[in-house]
Amino acid sequence: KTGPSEISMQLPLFFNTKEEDYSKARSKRHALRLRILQNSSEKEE
Amino acid sequence: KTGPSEISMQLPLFFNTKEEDYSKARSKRHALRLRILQNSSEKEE
Amino acid sequence: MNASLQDIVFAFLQTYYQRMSKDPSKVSALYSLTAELTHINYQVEFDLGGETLPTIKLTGKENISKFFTRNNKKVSDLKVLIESCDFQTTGANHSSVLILTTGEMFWTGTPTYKFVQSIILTPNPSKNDSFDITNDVVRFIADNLSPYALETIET
Amino acid sequence: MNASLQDIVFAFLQTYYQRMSKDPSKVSALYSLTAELTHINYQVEFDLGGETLPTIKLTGKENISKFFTRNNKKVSDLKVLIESCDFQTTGANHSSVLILTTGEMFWTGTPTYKFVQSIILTPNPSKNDSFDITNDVVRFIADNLSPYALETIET
Repeated sequence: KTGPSEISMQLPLFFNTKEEDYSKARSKRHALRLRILQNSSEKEE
Repeated sequence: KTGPSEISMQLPLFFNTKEEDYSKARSKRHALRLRILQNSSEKEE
Repeated sequence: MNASLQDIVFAFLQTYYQRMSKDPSKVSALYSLTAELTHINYQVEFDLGGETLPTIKLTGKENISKFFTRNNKKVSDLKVLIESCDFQTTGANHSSVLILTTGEMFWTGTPTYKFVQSIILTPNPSKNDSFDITNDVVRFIADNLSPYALETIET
Repeated sequence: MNASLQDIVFAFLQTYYQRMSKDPSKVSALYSLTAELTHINYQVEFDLGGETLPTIKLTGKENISKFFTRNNKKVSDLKVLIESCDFQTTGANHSSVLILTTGEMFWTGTPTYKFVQSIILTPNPSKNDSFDITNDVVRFIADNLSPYALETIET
């Protein structure tokens, strides 16, 4: 937590989006990450 | 690149370390990341 | 500062993002005349497979106004998750505020992009109890997941 | 500013990190009397399995001096890779400098930790052509690699 008074700012904070939209965008990022890690481990074999 | 004149500041910049030390610390982070991703994909199965 | 610093920072973030979503052409009104802005370069096609997005640097309220108006479609579609928010007082007699946020940004149909943002709010000389944005810097952060290949430095 | 802004920023980074490595007790000399610092909380045991490190907030040159002196062993062992460095002018007649860096930090035997740092340099009134650090904020950035679990919000 960063500020002295906790009342107003509860992190994480969503702006202009709902959690479902975020979760969709986040799973797109997750898929890209898995691909990168699989490529890099194939290179090592 | 960020600044107008390129001469002085070539990114990335190492401070107080050699590339070998960085590469060792980075592979420690890589191992931790692989473990997290393997755990999360096991959970999904 | 009567309102606590955190309340000022929180109120600012709400105004800043609400205006982007509701009326991008009004965003530049938040900036000082000679403000400096480093923001997403909306003129460049987004690389949906990449980890970061390019940024562009603008100086002055007029250029900032043109920027937000010209890119109003993308600006109003911006969605943000703020994960951390640090702030300190700064400037003449500590009356300005330095804000450092980290989080993730995305638009309809894109993956999330990790970013960090530093903003300075300076008291508006003509309207007391209100602030202008004098500095606003966005930087995207790559995951850098692939293992670090020691560049073989050709000597 | 005769020297280009980038040269000022680069010279500052060299001084800042060299002093941490060579003589941590001299680091506080770089700060203004009422500077604000948010830095690594060296008093807490490092979680080598974690992705971020806790930070601590200090105000005033004296507290900053105690902080760097008390933790001089860890401070002098700090190693840093700067991946990006943005900067803008700020403050009264744009004579101050806002710096935003991102990169990775580590110490002997630890993994790398991703961080962002925002620093404000303000002209030192008594020594022209030299700057004081008035603000210095470090924030660590988690990878957040595991897929996002939609919290089932109990209504």
